[in-house]
Amino acid sequence: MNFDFSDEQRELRDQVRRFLAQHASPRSAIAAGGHDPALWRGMAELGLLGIAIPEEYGGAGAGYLELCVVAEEVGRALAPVPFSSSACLAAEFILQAGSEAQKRAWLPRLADGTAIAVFAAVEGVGDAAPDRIAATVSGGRLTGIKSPVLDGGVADLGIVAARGADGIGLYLVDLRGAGVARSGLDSMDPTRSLVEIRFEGAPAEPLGEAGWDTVERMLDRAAVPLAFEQVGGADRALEMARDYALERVAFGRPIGSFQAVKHMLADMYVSATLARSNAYWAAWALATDAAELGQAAASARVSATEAFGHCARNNIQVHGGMGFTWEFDCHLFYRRAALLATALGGPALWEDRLVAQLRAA
Amino acid sequence: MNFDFSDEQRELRDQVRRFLAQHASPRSAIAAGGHDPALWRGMAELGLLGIAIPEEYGGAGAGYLELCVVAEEVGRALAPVPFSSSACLAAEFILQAGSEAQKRAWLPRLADGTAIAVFAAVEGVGDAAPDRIAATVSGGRLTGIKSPVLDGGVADLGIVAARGADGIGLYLVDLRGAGVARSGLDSMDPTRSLVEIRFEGAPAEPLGEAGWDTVERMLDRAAVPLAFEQVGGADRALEMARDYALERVAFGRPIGSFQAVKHMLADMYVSATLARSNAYWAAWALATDAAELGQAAASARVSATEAFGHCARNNIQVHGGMGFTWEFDCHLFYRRAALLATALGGPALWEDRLVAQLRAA
Amino acid sequence: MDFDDTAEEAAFRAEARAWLRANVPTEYEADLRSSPFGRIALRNRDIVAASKAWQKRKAEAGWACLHWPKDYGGRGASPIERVIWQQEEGIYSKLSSLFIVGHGMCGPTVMAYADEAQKRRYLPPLAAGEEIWCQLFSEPACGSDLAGLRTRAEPDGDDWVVNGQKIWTSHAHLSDYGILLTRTDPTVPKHKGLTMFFLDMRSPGVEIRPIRQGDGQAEFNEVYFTDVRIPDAQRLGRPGEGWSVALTTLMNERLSIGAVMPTGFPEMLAFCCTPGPDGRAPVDDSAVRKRLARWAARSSGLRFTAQRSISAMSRGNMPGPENSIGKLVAGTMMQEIAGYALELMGPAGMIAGGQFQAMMLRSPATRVEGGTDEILRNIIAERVLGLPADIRVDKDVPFNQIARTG
Amino acid sequence: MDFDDTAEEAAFRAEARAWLRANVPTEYEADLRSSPFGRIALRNRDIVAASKAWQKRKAEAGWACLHWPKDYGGRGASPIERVIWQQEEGIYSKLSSLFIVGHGMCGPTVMAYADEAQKRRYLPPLAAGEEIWCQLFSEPACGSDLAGLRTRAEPDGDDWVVNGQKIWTSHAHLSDYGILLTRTDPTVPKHKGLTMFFLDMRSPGVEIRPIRQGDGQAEFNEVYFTDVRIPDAQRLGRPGEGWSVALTTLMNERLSIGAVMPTGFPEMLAFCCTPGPDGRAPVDDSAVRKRLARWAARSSGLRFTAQRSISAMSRGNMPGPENSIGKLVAGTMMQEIAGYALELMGPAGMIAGGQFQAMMLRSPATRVEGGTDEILRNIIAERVLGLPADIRVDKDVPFNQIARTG
Repeated sequence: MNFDFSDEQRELRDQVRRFLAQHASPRSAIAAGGHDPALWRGMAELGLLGIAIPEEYGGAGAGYLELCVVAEEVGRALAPVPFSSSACLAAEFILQAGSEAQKRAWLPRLADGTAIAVFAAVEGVGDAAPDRIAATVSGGRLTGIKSPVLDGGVADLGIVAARGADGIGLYLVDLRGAGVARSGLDSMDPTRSLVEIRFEGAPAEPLGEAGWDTVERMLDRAAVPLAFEQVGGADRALEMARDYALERVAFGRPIGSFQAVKHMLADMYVSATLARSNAYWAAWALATDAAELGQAAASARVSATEAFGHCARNNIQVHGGMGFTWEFDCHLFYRRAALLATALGGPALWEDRLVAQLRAA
Repeated sequence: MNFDFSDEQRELRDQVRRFLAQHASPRSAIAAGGHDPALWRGMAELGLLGIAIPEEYGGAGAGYLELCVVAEEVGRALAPVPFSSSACLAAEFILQAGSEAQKRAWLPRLADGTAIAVFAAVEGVGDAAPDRIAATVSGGRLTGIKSPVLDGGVADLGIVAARGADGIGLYLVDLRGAGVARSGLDSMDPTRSLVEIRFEGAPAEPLGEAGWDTVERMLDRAAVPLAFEQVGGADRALEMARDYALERVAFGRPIGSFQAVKHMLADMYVSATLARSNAYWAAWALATDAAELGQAAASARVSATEAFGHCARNNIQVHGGMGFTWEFDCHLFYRRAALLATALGGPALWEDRLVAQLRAA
Repeated sequence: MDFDDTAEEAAFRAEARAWLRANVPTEYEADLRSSPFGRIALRNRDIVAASKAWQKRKAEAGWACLHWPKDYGGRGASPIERVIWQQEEGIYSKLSSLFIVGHGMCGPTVMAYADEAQKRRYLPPLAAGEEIWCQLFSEPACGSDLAGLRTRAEPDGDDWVVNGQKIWTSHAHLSDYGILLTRTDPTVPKHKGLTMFFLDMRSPGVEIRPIRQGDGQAEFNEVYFTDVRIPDAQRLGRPGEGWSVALTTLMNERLSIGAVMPTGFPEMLAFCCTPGPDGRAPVDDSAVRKRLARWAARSSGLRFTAQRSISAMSRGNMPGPENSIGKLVAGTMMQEIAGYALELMGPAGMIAGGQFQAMMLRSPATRVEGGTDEILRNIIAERVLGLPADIRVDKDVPFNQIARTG
Repeated sequence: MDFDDTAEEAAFRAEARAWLRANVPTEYEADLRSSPFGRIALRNRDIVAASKAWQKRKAEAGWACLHWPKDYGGRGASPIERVIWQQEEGIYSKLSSLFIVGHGMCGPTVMAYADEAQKRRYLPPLAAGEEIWCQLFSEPACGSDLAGLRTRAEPDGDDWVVNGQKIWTSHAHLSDYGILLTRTDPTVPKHKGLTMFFLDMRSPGVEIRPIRQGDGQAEFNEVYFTDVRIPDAQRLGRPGEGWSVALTTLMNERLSIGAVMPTGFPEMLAFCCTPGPDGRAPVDDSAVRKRLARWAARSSGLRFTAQRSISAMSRGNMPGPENSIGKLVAGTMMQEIAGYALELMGPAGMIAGGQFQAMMLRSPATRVEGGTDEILRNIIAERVLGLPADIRVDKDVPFNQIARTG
């Protein structure tokens, strides 16, 4: 019985943290459209992009717990890279649902960072749902508009949800190929790109069997490392606020000596801790393919979204006016929290999924 | 333009407050089954029970604003009397919907306190709604079970919602008459009685025209003084907490000097103030029969329920262990807050009514 | 309890309405109505020029700074008349944001502390929008703790020489004059060593830099002072009395009652009632209704709390610190509303530029500017409920011996 | 990260399970399962007698106070073995509530400060449930501020003479012994003048009165001391050292990990999933689902936070103040859940006696007993996050010169 990461996993965490502290610079990525190719290459060289991809497909074959460790550090460093889209979601979709040929074609490239893949399901306002998908595939050609697509500005491959002969299914689409037009959207988090993609007869190849159930099972799996990214962000926002509360003096004493600030920070610690514990549960469920994966993933997602939003908001409040300036990083965490809150579907979707699991249990 | 009570109304308030401070004793009413007949007679003598009943029907003919003034003081004193049931709700129902004969028969007795009337609509779990009413009237005889009936243990007259030939309607039933059996229920607020009433062919006379719309319009009117009763309770709970915070010393200083306590009290003040302002709006709408009465009444009710619950809860918290003893009055306010929160329908009902009004506006 | 005007009030309202009908710049109406939260932009004219023109027109007809004496460019109107004017001016009051600080805070301070000649020189052009004023109080190292400011003013002949830095100054770059709080004696406890001045913002040594905000806007400035000379004649109050002068200024801030802070609720209600392509609107969901109802009640609660303040004022009461409620509730509410709107949009909430996205990014500032939520709760607790002040470790300590940041 | 036992753990679990299967008093199972929050009642037997009998049976087989040394009636087990035992004992651990204070707080204090003969005399019967102990710390005038207590103990020959009053003492009326914190020197600062004793609860001059609670129950007592004599040999620690002895006691409170505080969530989930007469269940409403989901996530968050603590302990770390989270979250959550359940019932929520009504009335106590929400937030802020302590005005002041209530 040991409900914690192993010593090796903790060592990995420290290593990734050091690397990202040195190389991740969210601000410099803003001008570059929300991606840092050099950082991405560095992560690939360390084997982080394919950490959960089996060695036979060019990955490190380490496992899901390791993937979660890296995701947390990406969140904490606010790393401006499409890690959650490509290394967590897309790689997992292809690994779980892809044909042998598809795995061999794409996983090595996702692992070595030479290709970036993203998930494109949403078409306008509202969470993705079967009755909201108008994009169609017919004769191997995809037509429709997907918006917004997270990290879509820097992606090579799209995993696109569309309506085919057998109903809603997933399709692989080369985003550098014919029939694909992208236009940039203004992102709440300028360290991550957001685009609209217009498909006009783009060649599309089915990924796995059709059916929305499959998509949902995939999303559960992708939600786990995403929750870790949020937990990392929440923790860092809490740390920033704590450090500032110790440093900033008002009325002749550190503002962290005022109960209003102390208790705000204590509440942040509580929500960050609950989120972390749920994320650990989900990581265990993912790594062991436990029957409760759906419930654990939804719990982790609900809890992490609440915690990151709460910590990012209060981090600004503790910083006062300074927290609202462009120069302080507080607003970047606040923006990232808003972005991740609805990536993969907003809170209501995960709340409903969680309750559905509880009723079924 | 004057959005406040008049000098005369404020004088009335002071008078009622003095009277209740001297005569209202919630604790002694507990053993007596949740009613203080002596206090009730005293209120009748002061003309408070028929304050909004026209003089021609034996009332003081003062008006709704005055009714609200009294209701607030009843709430503040935690007076153990069926004021909201009899003087606010039942009197208003009969005045608005009753025939001339019904008004002449009952209003003078409600005004002089010789009769107490209550509203009986609910049958078990859930807010009253047309599809939840199984009680029937046929040939002038009522059959069914109403539970819980607030203040039902001390009432002489019931205004009962039941299904008749023309659909759901209201009926006057003599609760001291044949075919009526009451059994006491354990009340969350032992200063107010709660019973189940079993009707077996009890003589019932229609009150006004049938139709749930009518009932809802009545409930809007009754909700306004009820909100004042809640506002009075919230204000008193805040005062108690404030006084205790000033008096109680810990760590060598009044606990009211700690920000955790100060800010808790500030938040209580905020919610009590918002509730009071909404209640004033509703009182104005009731007094002037304004088109926005429905919206104002629902706003007042939502706001007052939130404020009283919040203030009663935090009043205990500020009092610490003492707040949890039977000897301190904190739990009585907490119990009254819980009682009034669902009397006339719970928060969800009033929230939905408020949103329905906003959509219609 | 009634919302009807008295006969005098009705007459005043009719007069205001008639003048407004003939004079409001209707060409800006559409732009003013559609301006997103916190940003007013006109398509065909510079907002500063338009604001000045409208203020000038009002002043010429006697409708500027209604509660100021006529001698100084006002109208000598009652508080209730001022509220009626605000109601009637409606959407066009958005053109006055440039003057809020000058009219609400600088003007009253000048009125209370300057000499007669100065008042006649400076107040009428301020009222008429010909000259813009700003307020130079906050500093990087002192936000909530205003009295901890460090900008030094040292006497030199008939002048004072000022060095230091101010921050969060609205419209500094557009201002002609400013009121400036400085430290003139660091050897006494912090509240006792302050002195207030007013100065020409174009004095040599004044440098203004915009502050880029987390939401990308730049509503505020940093103002640097390097050997800036201010004549002693421009001192407001006696040396060392600056704290009580500043309290006058801040007290006047509270007089801007009747105006309810934006909460985002009307926008949210409209959004939730608008059906999507599938015909369903967010309001069809009971979770959405529950939140809407709570916000609606808070929103009307704020509106009628303001009405009660107006009534209290018309009875001659000063508006009290209970008005701190408005910003405290509105700031949090806007942040909640914006966050929930983004949730309801799902991933589309990630796209910046919409009204709720703008609210989401701007609302953290509302919870800080002009008093943080925490300071407002302290004000309510101490001044309304009578609870003890926080323990002050720096109260009787000479300023230069107090612990400081860093 | 795994939930599986190591080989040793599995062996221990098997042994415990086998013994339990053969020995648990299954006749109480139904009653234990259906006991409402905070009140355990058995239909056919006195709960005290049943509790003592079960404890005795466990002790005889070596399953009492697992982490205590064998010499004092324990088993010398590891923390993780203790957790495994708790998991296996399951519902029957409800029979141990009478001993929680004695085993969790009094025993460890005696173990740390009494002499060897005393330990051998008192600890085994405590472990075996033959003697019940209580803790006499809180006083009417000092709740959160424990060190502000006033009960005096004055030396008189080989005895101390105690006068004063304690409050919130669980099971005082059932107790044989108690540990008692007193003030022996009021002329020194408050933390320095305290001394700890243990005493026979049947000593002359001890009077016990139940406290009637706001929810009608009486779980606690007031204990009055009038010239009660305690032999100096029953002093625990040196005179004046009582505060650090008390900290030992309180620190041990935190060792009761692995147990998750009740939140009311399972009951609420069951209630919301139960259809009414019309076939609709509360969970069919999206507003209900939203709240259920948030509570579910908090509930599992607490469960797995406890799991993480256990893992930390098994790595040799002491459970830290971060465990304060459990009560802080659970107390508020139960109050929220109870309030919402009552809302959903509509007027039927006004009828007392149901499980949620009981929670509603009991939950305010949870938010106070054993540390208020505010004290817990202070503990988290100071001991976990390293923020400064509150400013203490009474720290270096002689106790008899400190301001007091009233």
